Amino acid sequence: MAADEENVEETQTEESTASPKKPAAAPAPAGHGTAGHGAEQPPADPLAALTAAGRELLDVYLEVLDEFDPQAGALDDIPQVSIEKQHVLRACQLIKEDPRIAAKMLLCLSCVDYTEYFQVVYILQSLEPERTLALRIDVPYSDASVPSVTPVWRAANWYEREAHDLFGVDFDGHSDLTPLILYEGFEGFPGRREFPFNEYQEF
Amino acid sequence: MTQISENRTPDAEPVEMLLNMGPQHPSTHGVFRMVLWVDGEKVVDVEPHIGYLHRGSEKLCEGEQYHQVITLFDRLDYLANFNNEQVYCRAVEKLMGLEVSERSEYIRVILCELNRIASHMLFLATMGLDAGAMTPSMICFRGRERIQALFESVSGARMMHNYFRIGGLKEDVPDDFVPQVRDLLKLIKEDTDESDRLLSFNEIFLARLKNIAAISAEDAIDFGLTGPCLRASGVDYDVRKAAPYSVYDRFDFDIPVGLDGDCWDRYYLRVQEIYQSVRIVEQALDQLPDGEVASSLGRRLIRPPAGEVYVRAENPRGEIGVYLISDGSDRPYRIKVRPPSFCNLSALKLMMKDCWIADAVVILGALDIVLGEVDR
Amino acid sequence: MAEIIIGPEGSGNQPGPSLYDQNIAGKMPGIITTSTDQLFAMARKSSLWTLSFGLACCAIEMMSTYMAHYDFDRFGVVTWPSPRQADVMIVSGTVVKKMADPIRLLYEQMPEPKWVIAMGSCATNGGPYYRSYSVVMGVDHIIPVDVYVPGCPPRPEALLYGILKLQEKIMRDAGKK
Amino acid sequence: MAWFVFILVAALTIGGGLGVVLSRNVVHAALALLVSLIAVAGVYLVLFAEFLALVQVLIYGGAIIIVLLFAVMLTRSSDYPRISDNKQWPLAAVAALALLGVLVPAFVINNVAGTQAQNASFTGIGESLFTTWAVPFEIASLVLLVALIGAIIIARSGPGEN
Amino acid sequence: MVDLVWFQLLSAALFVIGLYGVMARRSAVLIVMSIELMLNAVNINLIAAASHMEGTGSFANFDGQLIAIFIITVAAAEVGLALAIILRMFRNRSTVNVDEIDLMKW
Amino acid sequence: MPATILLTVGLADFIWIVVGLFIMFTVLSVVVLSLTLLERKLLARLQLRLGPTRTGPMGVMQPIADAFKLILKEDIIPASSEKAIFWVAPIIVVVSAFMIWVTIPGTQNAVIQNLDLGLFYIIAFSVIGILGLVLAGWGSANKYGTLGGLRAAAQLISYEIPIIMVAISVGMLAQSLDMREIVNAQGSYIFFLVQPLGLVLFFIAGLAEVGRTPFDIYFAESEIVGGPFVEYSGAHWSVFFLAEYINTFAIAALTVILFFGGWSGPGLSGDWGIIWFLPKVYLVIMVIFWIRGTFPRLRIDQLMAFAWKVMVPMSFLSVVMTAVYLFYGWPAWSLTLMSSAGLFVVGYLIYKRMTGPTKLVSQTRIRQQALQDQRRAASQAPAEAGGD
Amino acid sequence: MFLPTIMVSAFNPEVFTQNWTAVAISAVVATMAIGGMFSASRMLSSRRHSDAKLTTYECGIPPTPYAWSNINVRFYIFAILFLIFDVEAVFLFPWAVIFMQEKINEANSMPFYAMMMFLGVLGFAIVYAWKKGVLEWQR
Amino acid sequence: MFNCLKGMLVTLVSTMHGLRQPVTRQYPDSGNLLGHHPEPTPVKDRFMGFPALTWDEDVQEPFCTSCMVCIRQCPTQCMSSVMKDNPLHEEGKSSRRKIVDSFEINLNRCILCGICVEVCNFDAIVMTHEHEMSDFSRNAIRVDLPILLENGLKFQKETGWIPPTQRAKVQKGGDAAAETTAAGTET
Ligand code: SF4
Ligand code: SF4
Ligand code: SF4
Repeated sequence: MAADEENVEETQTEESTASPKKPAAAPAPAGHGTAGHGAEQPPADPLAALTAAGRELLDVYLEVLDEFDPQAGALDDIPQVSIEKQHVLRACQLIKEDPRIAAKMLLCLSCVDYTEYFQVVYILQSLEPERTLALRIDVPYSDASVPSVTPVWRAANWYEREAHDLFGVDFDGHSDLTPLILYEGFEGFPGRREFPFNEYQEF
Repeated sequence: MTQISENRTPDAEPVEMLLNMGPQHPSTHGVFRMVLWVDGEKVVDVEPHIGYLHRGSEKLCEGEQYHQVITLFDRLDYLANFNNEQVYCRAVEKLMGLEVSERSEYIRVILCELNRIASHMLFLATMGLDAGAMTPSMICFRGRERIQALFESVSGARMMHNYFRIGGLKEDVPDDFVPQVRDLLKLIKEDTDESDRLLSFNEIFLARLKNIAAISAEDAIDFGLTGPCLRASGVDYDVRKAAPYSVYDRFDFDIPVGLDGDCWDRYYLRVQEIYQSVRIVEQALDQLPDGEVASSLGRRLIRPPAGEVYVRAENPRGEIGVYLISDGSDRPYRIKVRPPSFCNLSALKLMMKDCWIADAVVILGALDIVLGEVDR
Repeated sequence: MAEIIIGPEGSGNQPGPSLYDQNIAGKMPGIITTSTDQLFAMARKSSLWTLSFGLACCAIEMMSTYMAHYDFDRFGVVTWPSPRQADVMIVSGTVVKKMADPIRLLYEQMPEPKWVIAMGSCATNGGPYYRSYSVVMGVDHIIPVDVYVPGCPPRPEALLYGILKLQEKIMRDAGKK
Repeated sequence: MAWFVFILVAALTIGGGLGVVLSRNVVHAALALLVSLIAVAGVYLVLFAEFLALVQVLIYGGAIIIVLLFAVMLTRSSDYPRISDNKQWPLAAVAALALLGVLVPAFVINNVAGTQAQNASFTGIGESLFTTWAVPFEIASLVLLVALIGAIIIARSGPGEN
Repeated sequence: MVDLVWFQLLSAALFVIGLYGVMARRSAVLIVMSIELMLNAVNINLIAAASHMEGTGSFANFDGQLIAIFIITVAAAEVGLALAIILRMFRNRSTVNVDEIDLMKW
Repeated sequence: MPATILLTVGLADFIWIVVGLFIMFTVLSVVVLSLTLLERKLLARLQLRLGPTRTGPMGVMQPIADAFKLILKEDIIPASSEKAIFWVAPIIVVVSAFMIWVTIPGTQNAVIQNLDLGLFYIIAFSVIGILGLVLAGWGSANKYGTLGGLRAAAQLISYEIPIIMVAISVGMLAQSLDMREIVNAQGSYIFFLVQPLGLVLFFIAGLAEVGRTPFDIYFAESEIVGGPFVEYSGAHWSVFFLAEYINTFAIAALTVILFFGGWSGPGLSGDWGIIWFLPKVYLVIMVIFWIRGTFPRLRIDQLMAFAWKVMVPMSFLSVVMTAVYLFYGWPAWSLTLMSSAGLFVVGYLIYKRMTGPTKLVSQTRIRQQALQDQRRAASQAPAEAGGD
Repeated sequence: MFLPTIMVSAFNPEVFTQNWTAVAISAVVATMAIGGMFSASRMLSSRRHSDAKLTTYECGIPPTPYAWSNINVRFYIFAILFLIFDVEAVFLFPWAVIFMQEKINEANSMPFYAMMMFLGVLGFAIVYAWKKGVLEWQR
Repeated sequence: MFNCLKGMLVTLVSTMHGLRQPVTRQYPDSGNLLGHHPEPTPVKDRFMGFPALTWDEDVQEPFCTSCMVCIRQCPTQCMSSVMKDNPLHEEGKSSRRKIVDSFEINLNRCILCGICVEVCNFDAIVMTHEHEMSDFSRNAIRVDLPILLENGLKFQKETGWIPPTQRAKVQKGGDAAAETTAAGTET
């Protein structure tokens, strides 16, 4: 059905997009690698973008999560901590319950595919005072499973299902990882980098 | 009598009926589908199904150049196009450390607030329709049509504007923009007043909405509700105040909050937010500076430095967050959107505990979801 | 669902006869003269009831068209929630693969004669999402389409124009016999 | 003419009645009952009892059928085909026929010939009802009350279900 | 001109049909329906008799009709109660089959 | 009274009845067409729109086109439906709707057949119509249909009671159930003046009977997508549509006959009274449409509670009032007084039932205000502090 | 004026017959008209069979099976209430017309008091139902 | 109850208002018994309809040189074009060395974003006010060069289009013209 000239054109145009861009203007960012993974090759000072308050918060944050061997970092101007994935549930409980942070709200749970491993980034929000935090864990491709944080925040429920759908990351302890947004019988994990673009799954 | 009930066999338990609403249903606001377990007229449980509008935007964004992504963001939350464009542009600007001229910031704020009004008007309209009243929708759409006419004269499109640029705007607003907007605000107020008079305190409407799906602040926070749905529960959390972006810290406006967190609060809060947005736009018009609006990048291809940002903004439906990772090439490495309606919708199960079938419609309507954003 | 077969000639890619023509051609006895046929067509074209059915962004513009400023009612177009009472399906928005089955079923559930308007570039062609893994490249891959209304989203006037086109088509089809 | 009407309504009545007892689908049985009851109203009309005919339509055709339909809907209809008929239906048929055999001769033999159908006017019914029949009338109200109370108590959710 | 006997025969036939239904059917709801048929047969008989009788007193020939009205009243009450009981039964045993309902087990 | 011509009708009369019925059908069809057009036009105007304009001059052909189209449409009988019931339900509905009109007079003589028990007859047959809706919902074997059918049954039977009661009190006032006598009895004063409560109850219950907003819950489009009609298409569906409008017209006509003196009016006599009658009816219908354009829809429990806790007791009261007034031979204004008092009670009950939310709303407003003030104060304080 | 006047009288078999003939014919004619409409539609409409078309509509999802049992018993109670009040109306209608005549003609106020009692009893019924809470529709 | 009645008052008032002037804009033509007259769609000045190519009146050739910039930048890849040597350039009439030979836009897929106009360095493409392009088949809305040029020419004529690069020179006059066209439209 789709094998009309429409598709022929598509492949052509796709090639043309893939061809090199006009050389006009790549605003050359000094001090940054041209390619690679933002988190893996940290800029000179990972905490450069943090404000003073942010640094303070980061210190508190590290203190709270002390037992999990946290790595300090920053997501631009958001204080960020990386921990091992097996601690995540406990850590999240701490983050939510510790009065110094009290991140009551899970703003965003995002999964990023860095081709060799995933990163799951939790962006958290405490309301009083209003502060934002990030928590980051690495998940290897081979063992793509993370403890679910649904016991901590119910908001995580759909996020995790979505991440499971799109990336194939398993969330241990999640009650119901049925496909949320993909249709039944969909093959593959479209969120992953290797998932081809023009994959028109005929149907 | 008591004996009878004691001897009940377990299979005599009334079986609930499975009632399917959506994906094509007049009041699921697009292609949302929910499966209700109903017992008579009562909803016992609900199972939401989404993904009927999953267009793979996030994945597509990875294949588009930075300026092309704007067009996709336009279509994410298709009722708040300017707001979406703005948050994306801010994300890239933040990544690149770009400064945006004052005038563009003001124009962005004006347009975003107008878009918020337009979105809320559509909400009022659909809320009326869900509750069975037709006329308010017409009145609200009259207001919305006026706003869209303004948008058209500014950006050239009624909905998918593609007007904001990374670092500025596509072009300056037309010369008569300020008087036009001032006229428009008056009309908007009139329209809102009219629909407010017509609907908000109508006894039937109140009876339909009041005390329906009331959720507490704790639950709301736990489910990650944002925007009017959270504020209706009494939490005055609004990104425009909590972490002022753009030039929002220069305006004097209130954040209306509800009390019970029920559907009527969610509804009325939005009515009030329209007035607040009008206030913001009025102030912004007063303060609107002169200056250049075009992006300093010109037509150059955008290659932000490698890095990642998370940018938040207040959309009509709640807090939108854009988590943008760049690897230094001309296309984003990954874009993750925190869609407000996605989280708002996830609390549906909680809200629809023990409601009527008729309430289910109203509850969903009061959440004001946009499927384009839920499914992305 | 599997047994629903929609022939390629129906799938609007070629300007072939639509499903509607074929039925009438096979069914209508010859005694019905052209003028009655045209009378019927006039009744049909002035009372196009649509399935209230919005898919995506285009649905918002479709709603605008129903509302006071454009007033679809002027053309006799009203909307009914059930496909059983609908004549026209306005596919307004992106057709996602997950949604394709429901759309096909809804289309099938509409009584004859029925028409489809593909509204917006998504419905005609995939639009901005044509490269996406989950989007059907045009609703004519699953159901026959009579009128294509391009635009993203089409202005309400463009949709009205599409309805006028459909009316034209209905009259033309009736006149052909 | 009167004969024609009578035969028509009698046929409908009997046919409806047979439909009730023979149909395998309980909803069809209800429909047949409706037909039968409306036809009985027709019989009343042949007898000049117009008020009774309307009462028949209102109470039987409307209310009782609706209540019956509710009861059918409230009970699981998937059960019905399975349990439509008893095994003792031949016995029932024999019994019924026997009764018919008794009744028909009785009626035929005791035929009161020569009398003619007469009207009972609406106002006459009213007058009679509220004077001579006043006590049964009051009792009827009590019957209704008791029926209502009983129905409420029985049909309401039991204590375990609250 | 229809004689009284024909109405009586009609009523007899209806009554017999009702009787058969009551005895032969197993679904309680259908039994109730059959009972309604029998009641109607009685009503036909009453009204026919009443309207074929020469009035003796001033109200004499209304009596049949009035009794019929009372029968209808009682029938309504009966239907209401009977079906309530059936519903109750159904909710407890999830069947309306009279054979399966052993009252003693209640 | 020996009846020699029992159950026979003269041929002339017979023909006259048949012709009259056909005339009635035509008139009713035209009325239904006009009503659909009127509804669309009026609603459009209420909603700042134009309504149909493009079919025929000013859209007057619109209903005809709709009707034609519906007949030309395929009608689907779903496979899983109970076919017999599915088929028969619309017929029951529309036939009972038509049959009511046998005895609703347009003028003294413009009636097919005047019945002594007119009012009772109308009520008896309108109950049959309810049955049709239940069967329709059920026969379509659709969940929405079932829900809709049940809702229809619950709603219609509940509102039938007030209608019956009000009809009885009107019958009492007129001392007759004959529609013509009822109108004639309003020679000195129309019953609206003595029984305003009855009018309000009748009108509200009538709205509910024909399923007009705010009582359109049984086919609520935004909830159960058309309820009992969801599976119907083409001619079958149009039959429901027809019945709905005939019933609307009947309710309006009954309202006019029972409370507004029917065709009586100054200046016209005899059959010219129809010139008074039709405008009155259309006015009532326009009020119905107006209400439709304004109100949202009730929920089923609210609707039922309203029926049984307000409408039924009040309609009982209206019967008792009328009886007492008649029995003791009080002057007419006393009934007016009592009835108005009853009306106020209704108003109060509505107010009380709805006042819960209203109170909550006002509380919400106050507390919102307080919160906002507090917040503003709080936000100003740090700002000042920061400024210092 | 433009229609022949129809005579009204107390009871006249002729009028009676005419009345109910009209009613019966109206039913027949209405059924015929609707039947004619259906058959016209059947003849004129274009139709095309497909299995999917005959499936039950359920918002675009293939219909799921369902059981009947779940309809709420609350509906039934309202039906009973309706039945009771309907029966009551049967008594009310003749009463409404005659009680004044009785009083005037025969100085008999019995019907009035009888009915007041009747209404009192039924009033109690509704009060009872109210108190029992069946008029509330909780579930 | 009072609010209900108030609501009825509101609708009544709006009906009265609506009787005088409903907001409905009659597309495609308004009319009554006495006849119809077309009502033009009041699009705004900046309205972005479907893209079209412009025609250089000075040298009677398209502006487009088929440089493919727009084609690459289009988010939906809905265009394609072929370039050829410009015969007029060889004749010395034109400054364009290359010229478009064929150009096709699949307007079905175009999302009216205006990016092509923005990136074109030759003022060769415009967003016209054309938006009524419905057709009966999918491929009927793929337009090729002649139609594009025709549409563009129409647009140029209607709006008095001045190439943006030259617009700065004639700023004042051009804007005034734009004002007058916009004045007729209602808000
Ligand atoms: S065509 Fe455009 S506006 Fe319409 S659904 Fe697709 S993306 Fe949205
Ligand atoms: S339109 Fe402009 S950008 Fe596109 S090919 Fe032509 S000259 Fe180049
Ligand atoms: S407007 Fe956008 S989508 Fe359309 S051709 Fe131009 S760049 Fe492509």
